[in-house]
Amino acid sequence: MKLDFFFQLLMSGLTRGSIYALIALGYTMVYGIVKLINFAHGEIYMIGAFTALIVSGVLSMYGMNPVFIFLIAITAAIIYSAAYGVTLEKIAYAPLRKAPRLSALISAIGMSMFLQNYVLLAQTSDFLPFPELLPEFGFLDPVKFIISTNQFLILVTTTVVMVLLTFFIKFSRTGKAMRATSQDRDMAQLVGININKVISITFVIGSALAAIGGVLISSHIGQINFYIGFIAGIKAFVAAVLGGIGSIPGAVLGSFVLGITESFGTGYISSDYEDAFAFVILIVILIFKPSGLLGRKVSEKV
Amino acid sequence: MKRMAKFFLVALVSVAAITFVSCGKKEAETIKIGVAGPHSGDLASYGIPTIKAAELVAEEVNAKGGIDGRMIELVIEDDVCKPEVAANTAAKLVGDGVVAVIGHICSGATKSAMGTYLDSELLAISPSATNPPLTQSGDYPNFFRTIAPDDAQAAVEVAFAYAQGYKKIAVLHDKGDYGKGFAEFCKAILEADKKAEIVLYEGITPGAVDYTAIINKIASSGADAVIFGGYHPEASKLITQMKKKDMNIAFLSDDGVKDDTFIKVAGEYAEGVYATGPIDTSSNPLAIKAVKAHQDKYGEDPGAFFINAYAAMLALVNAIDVANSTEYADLTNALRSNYVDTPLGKISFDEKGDAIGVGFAVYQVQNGQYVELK
Amino acid sequence: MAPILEVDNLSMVFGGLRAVDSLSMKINEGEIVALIGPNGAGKTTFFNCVTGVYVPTEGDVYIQAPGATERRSIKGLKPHKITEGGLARTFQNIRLFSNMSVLENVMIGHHHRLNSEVFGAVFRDKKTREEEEKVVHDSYEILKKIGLENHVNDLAKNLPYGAQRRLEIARAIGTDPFLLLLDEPAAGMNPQETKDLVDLILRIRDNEKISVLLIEHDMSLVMNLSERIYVVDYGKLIATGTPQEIKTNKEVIKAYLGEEVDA
Amino acid sequence: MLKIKNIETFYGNIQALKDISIEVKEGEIITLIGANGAGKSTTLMSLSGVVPVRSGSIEFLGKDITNKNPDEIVAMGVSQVPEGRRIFPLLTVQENLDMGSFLRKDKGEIKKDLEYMFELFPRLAERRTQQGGTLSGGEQQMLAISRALMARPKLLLLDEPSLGLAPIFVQQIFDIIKRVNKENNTTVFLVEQNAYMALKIAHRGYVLENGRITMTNDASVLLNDENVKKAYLGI
Amino acid sequence: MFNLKELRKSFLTSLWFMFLTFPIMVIKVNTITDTVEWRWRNLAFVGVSAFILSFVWRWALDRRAKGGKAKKDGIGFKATVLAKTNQYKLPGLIGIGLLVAILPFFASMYTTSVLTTALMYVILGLGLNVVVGLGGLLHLGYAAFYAVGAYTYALLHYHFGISFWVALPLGALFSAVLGLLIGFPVLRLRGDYLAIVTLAFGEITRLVLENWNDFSFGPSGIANIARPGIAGIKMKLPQATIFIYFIAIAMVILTIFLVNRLENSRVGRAWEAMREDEIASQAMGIDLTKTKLLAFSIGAVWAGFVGVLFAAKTTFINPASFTVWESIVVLCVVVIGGMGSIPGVVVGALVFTLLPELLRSVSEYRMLVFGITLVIMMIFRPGGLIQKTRKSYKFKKEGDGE
Repeated sequence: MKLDFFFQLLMSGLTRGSIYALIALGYTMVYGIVKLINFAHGEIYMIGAFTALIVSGVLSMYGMNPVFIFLIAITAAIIYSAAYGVTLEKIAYAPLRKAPRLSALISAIGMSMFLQNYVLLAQTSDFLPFPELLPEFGFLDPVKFIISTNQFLILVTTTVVMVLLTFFIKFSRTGKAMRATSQDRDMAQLVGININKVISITFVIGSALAAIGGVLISSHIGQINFYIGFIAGIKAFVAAVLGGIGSIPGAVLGSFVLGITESFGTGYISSDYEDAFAFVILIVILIFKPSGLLGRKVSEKV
Repeated sequence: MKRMAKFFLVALVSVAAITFVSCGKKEAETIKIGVAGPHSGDLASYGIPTIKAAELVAEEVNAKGGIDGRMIELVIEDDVCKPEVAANTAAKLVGDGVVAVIGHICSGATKSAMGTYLDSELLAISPSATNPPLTQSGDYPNFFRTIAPDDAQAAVEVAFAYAQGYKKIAVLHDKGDYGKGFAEFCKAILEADKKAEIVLYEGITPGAVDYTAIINKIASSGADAVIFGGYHPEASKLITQMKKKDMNIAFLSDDGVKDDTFIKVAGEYAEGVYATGPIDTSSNPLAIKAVKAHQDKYGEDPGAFFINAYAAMLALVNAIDVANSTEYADLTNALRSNYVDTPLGKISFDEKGDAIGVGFAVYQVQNGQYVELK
Repeated sequence: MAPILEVDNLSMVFGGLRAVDSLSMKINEGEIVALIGPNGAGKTTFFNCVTGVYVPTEGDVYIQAPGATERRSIKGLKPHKITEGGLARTFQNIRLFSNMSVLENVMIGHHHRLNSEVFGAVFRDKKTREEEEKVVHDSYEILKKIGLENHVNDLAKNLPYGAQRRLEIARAIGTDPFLLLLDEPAAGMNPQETKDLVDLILRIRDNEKISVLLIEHDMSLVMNLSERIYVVDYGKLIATGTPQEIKTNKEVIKAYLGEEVDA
Repeated sequence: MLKIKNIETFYGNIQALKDISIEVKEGEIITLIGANGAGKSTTLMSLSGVVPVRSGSIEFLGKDITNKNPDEIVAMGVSQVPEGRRIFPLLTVQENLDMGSFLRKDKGEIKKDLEYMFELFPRLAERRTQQGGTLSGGEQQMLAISRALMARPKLLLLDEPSLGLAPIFVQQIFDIIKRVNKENNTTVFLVEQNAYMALKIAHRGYVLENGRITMTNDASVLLNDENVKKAYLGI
Repeated sequence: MFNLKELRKSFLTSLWFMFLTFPIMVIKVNTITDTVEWRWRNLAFVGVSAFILSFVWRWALDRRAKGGKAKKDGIGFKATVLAKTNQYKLPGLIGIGLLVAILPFFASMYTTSVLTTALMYVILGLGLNVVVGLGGLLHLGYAAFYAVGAYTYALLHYHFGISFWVALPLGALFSAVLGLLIGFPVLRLRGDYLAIVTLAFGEITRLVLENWNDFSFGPSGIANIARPGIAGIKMKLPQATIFIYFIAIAMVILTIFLVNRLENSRVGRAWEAMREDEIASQAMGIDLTKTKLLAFSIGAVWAGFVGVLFAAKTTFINPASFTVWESIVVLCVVVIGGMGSIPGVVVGALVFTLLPELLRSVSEYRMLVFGITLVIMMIFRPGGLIQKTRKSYKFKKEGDGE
């Protein structure tokens, strides 16, 4: 029983961690390229979830097959999140590329407020039940108590997505261009990289990942409202910083550390301080590693 | 210098604008009644039904020629459920010359506003603020409510748990003032009675992306029942995930969950859930009338606390009528000494301000509906 | 007379790389000494070790202010403590307080010699007022000497390049040092500006009685100005001596000057 | 090949370039000399499209490239080695060179060019898999030049290739520039503070002072001009 | 401007936004009642507004790009020489002073109450300005200090009946101590890392208040906190409101005075130097540790003061008032007003708190407008409403010091 409990918590931590990772990757990629905390990233996640809700809501009225609904809904969520991400960048961040960091941060906060209230006004402030899009299938007895099919799907999807992303960044032409842009933007231009395109692609990928996270978790939790993005966003942001913002493996590691900390904290201590565990571990790690777990130490040239 | 001038101008204009906005026309003819609660933001759905209730009653009264020929005018102010905003909202209502206030909705906002009303000799009737000290502390003689306080509800809940024979109980809450307050009372009663063991007492985090950790914890605590203090969004997340894990533990909750939305959101997983709520008065003719009026006017079913707000408004109108006055002392006296027919039944108010005749019952979700258990 | 700065077998290791490899140096009062070497030879790292930006891995650094009777180690002290001890520096890539005025930049230099704290700031007692007046006056005097008196209220970032370099020196003088460490002071200056700089450094030495240690690539400046030269390559000292000696040192020519350019 | 006509460039309110006109013919090495802050780098950045030009026009191979995107300009055959080398520190030497050929599709030719670079700079071949940031200053300069050459530019812009390098490296770099110019017929636009070295290898030169061209002539003439001598050659 | 190319651009923008807003603006699915509502009118609305706004947007960006010239001869608050304004400054100040002094006797209690709230934000803004504007430390946990002040008074009052006036300095003191406690671990952190860690500290503080019932009474908060009085006189609400207003005014004046003095002192210079360049400031003999901690704790002092005042004004507090949004709002006040500029922060706070009150009638759209305003401000006026002007020094011998 004791060991069971341990594994249950571990799985729950991993599930959480995967979701954080999907969102945190967006933060970290954007940060890597434009050195900006995209505070509105959580809202992109929320918009993804809402789009999926709307699409599946409409489609289910026509009695479509759930698997198709799921596929169409998640595609729509990805497309729309990406579109919002790119538009967000064009409106709120592109004009501020040369501005001080704080200006861009405030602009991002403004956008976050705007998007929350946009969805609140255009849709509703109520929690809406989110259709169960993830197919349920039964695990055998001992496994069943440790991990649910939902959790399993979340873990698998996240892993696949992350492996794909890693390959993309490491080997593709665009991936290389992204890395080059993140290291020296002006120089990237001088070798012929269209940085506007690279920045847009970064926002597209980051937003698409957030949308996947949004759909998976909403389907798992079963309901959404306009505010889900803010909370998840802050957590993912913490995860990204924990791992070393700008570092892609860092974001993943940070997310899992965060997810597992929260899960074990809840399980063995108390869920009263669930959020506090996240923040405490962040502070502790940053005290000892001021640029995060895998962050590159930015030693300023003197 | 230009800068100074601009600064001066900005200050002047803002101040002037506010002054103008707040000093509206003053017609002694109407009776102004304040309606306060969250009308925007994430808690708006708890506040807006109260506006509608007040509007319906006011329209009806006005259609009959008002109270002694004086029309009712509603002054509606948003407090977003925030104490700091509620203090300003209260000041605004006082400044607008209302004779009484229907509201506020959240206990925290209510507490922060009541001080202002007390100093200005105004009374408030809340349809939803259930925090016990509001009436029991004696600090707010001007406070009334048409809903039973949390401790009364907790007592009903715990008694029901005993009756069902639960021995190990997990008490959870959503860390909010309502949910945690309710859970605290349940805990206190359980600890005092020693008839059942509290195997878990914890707050869950609203908005978390996953609840499996806490659910695993409930499972491993060996509880045979969960008492949850909080609102329906969290409750439906909990129950859904518990049921998906095939956990057959009884789920008991409070008035925040006794809401049809809960059943719709949680769907099939809601079956069998217990929740306490005000004694069912839906068969009360006045309640039927009120709901119908709402459906006619707004084309949908009323939302949370509508009936309580309707009752509060009726009680207030009646008090003004009976006392034939809008003075504070007369009104409070009238509220305490007269029974009035409302959708909640025949009610009056005790010395502390709690409604007499308003109580709690336990409901269970059966076939997709809340059914009162006798 | 004891040397005012004595560096004893100083080494700095990053990862496995010995950026500075047991380097020793002595500077006497009133000297102008140059430290030269190819790019990446460890010169700036050496500066950073001496001024406390890095804590050296091995070795020690001693200072003895002119007139002081004992030398003391400054190894491992925080940069501000070393500045208080009497060393001041400039930076290779200019690091001015860009959004503060020229005068304020120099006033910051005086920071550690002043005493007023929050109390003084709030109540502006007589002592504080006198102190402030003196700082403004002294800073202005320094700016006059450096030739920036017409820019007192300009933002540092709005100064022309050469003037920014000079302001860095002015700011360092503000700390009232006995030894000034200049990191490539002539970088980016045109020949006329470089010439003025030579005059300025000489004036600082002669009038303010401040000794100077400088890193520089501009050979004309180094040869004209310095009395002794240290040459480093790969973190190691490869030669030291007067400009004349260095010019003819084979080791130096090989490592540093390459084949003689027929200029 | 390149015609810069009366361009003016601003940073915010500050005018960095005033009425600059420069012409470069194919196969030439021309140099732009001037003190720090005179606007040399700005000229190159305006040329590459990184800094917008407010007025005037830039024509390359008969086409107007004023305020085109940097990547379009690179695609037309203009590559730049910026001041300070700007190696991608976390990419390997190989990857840095790959970035140089970012816009090219001819894989076979790219491979050939890569071999050519390793022949030009054998040091780079040794350090192929090393991260760019770990190279020494001189090696970085080599990498920066070969990265630019990987684009097979028709016009190579070089910004202060000698800056911060030991004299022994400076000589090497300048030899390479001459060689590239001769062997591949690559036109070179060289910006230098080391006026002496620059004028020695260049065909023609321009002198930039405070954002204005104050003099232009054959390099040999400038080299012997009294004013130039005084101001830039330190003689 | 209205040539074919521009029209095409706007048309495409309009199409894009129609596509973008289609699911959220047009379709309203209610999964509770299983209904779908199609709101095609919104689509037309979005299309038309996007078409028009895209012209405005491009025009504004274009104008910004041309920058300099337009600004110089155009409108704007910029004043270059501060010394010369002295002759107007005095009457101006007297005017404002008079207005401020008589206002509560004419305005309604509500106006006074709202103005008091605005004044509290002025003080919070000025306090945070010390940390962010002067010290350059991006601080997202300021609400925690505010909470410490409020809880200091509320708890001391509840347990020991301590009066407002005693609590005021105590609140500031405790807040400053917390500032030091938070300051220590974050000494090595910079920029975004500092921001997230301060945010974490702020949230931890709130979570403790929320969960530690025995200490803080948890989410149900503390009620019946006494309003401030003098010499035991119990005031009626209208008087008390006016009294609190004047306390706030006094505190604002004191704060402006103090911040101004600090700014123009050795301490203030050190803060600014630290903001500009930490390494250089150390090399110039500034003790970074001390300077940073001082900035944190001095900034916290004002939050502590306002916290006490806040508790006294609302008479009820609970942890919900001290969320991360509160910290963000104060940060916005500082940035919108103009970092490091005292009049800027004052105006920023007034705009930030009074504007939403004015927009009450369209309260639903309040936050929406607010969000977009932040974005627009940052793009078109990044220095804030009133930019900081530096003190200029004059030297006699020079003739004209400039």
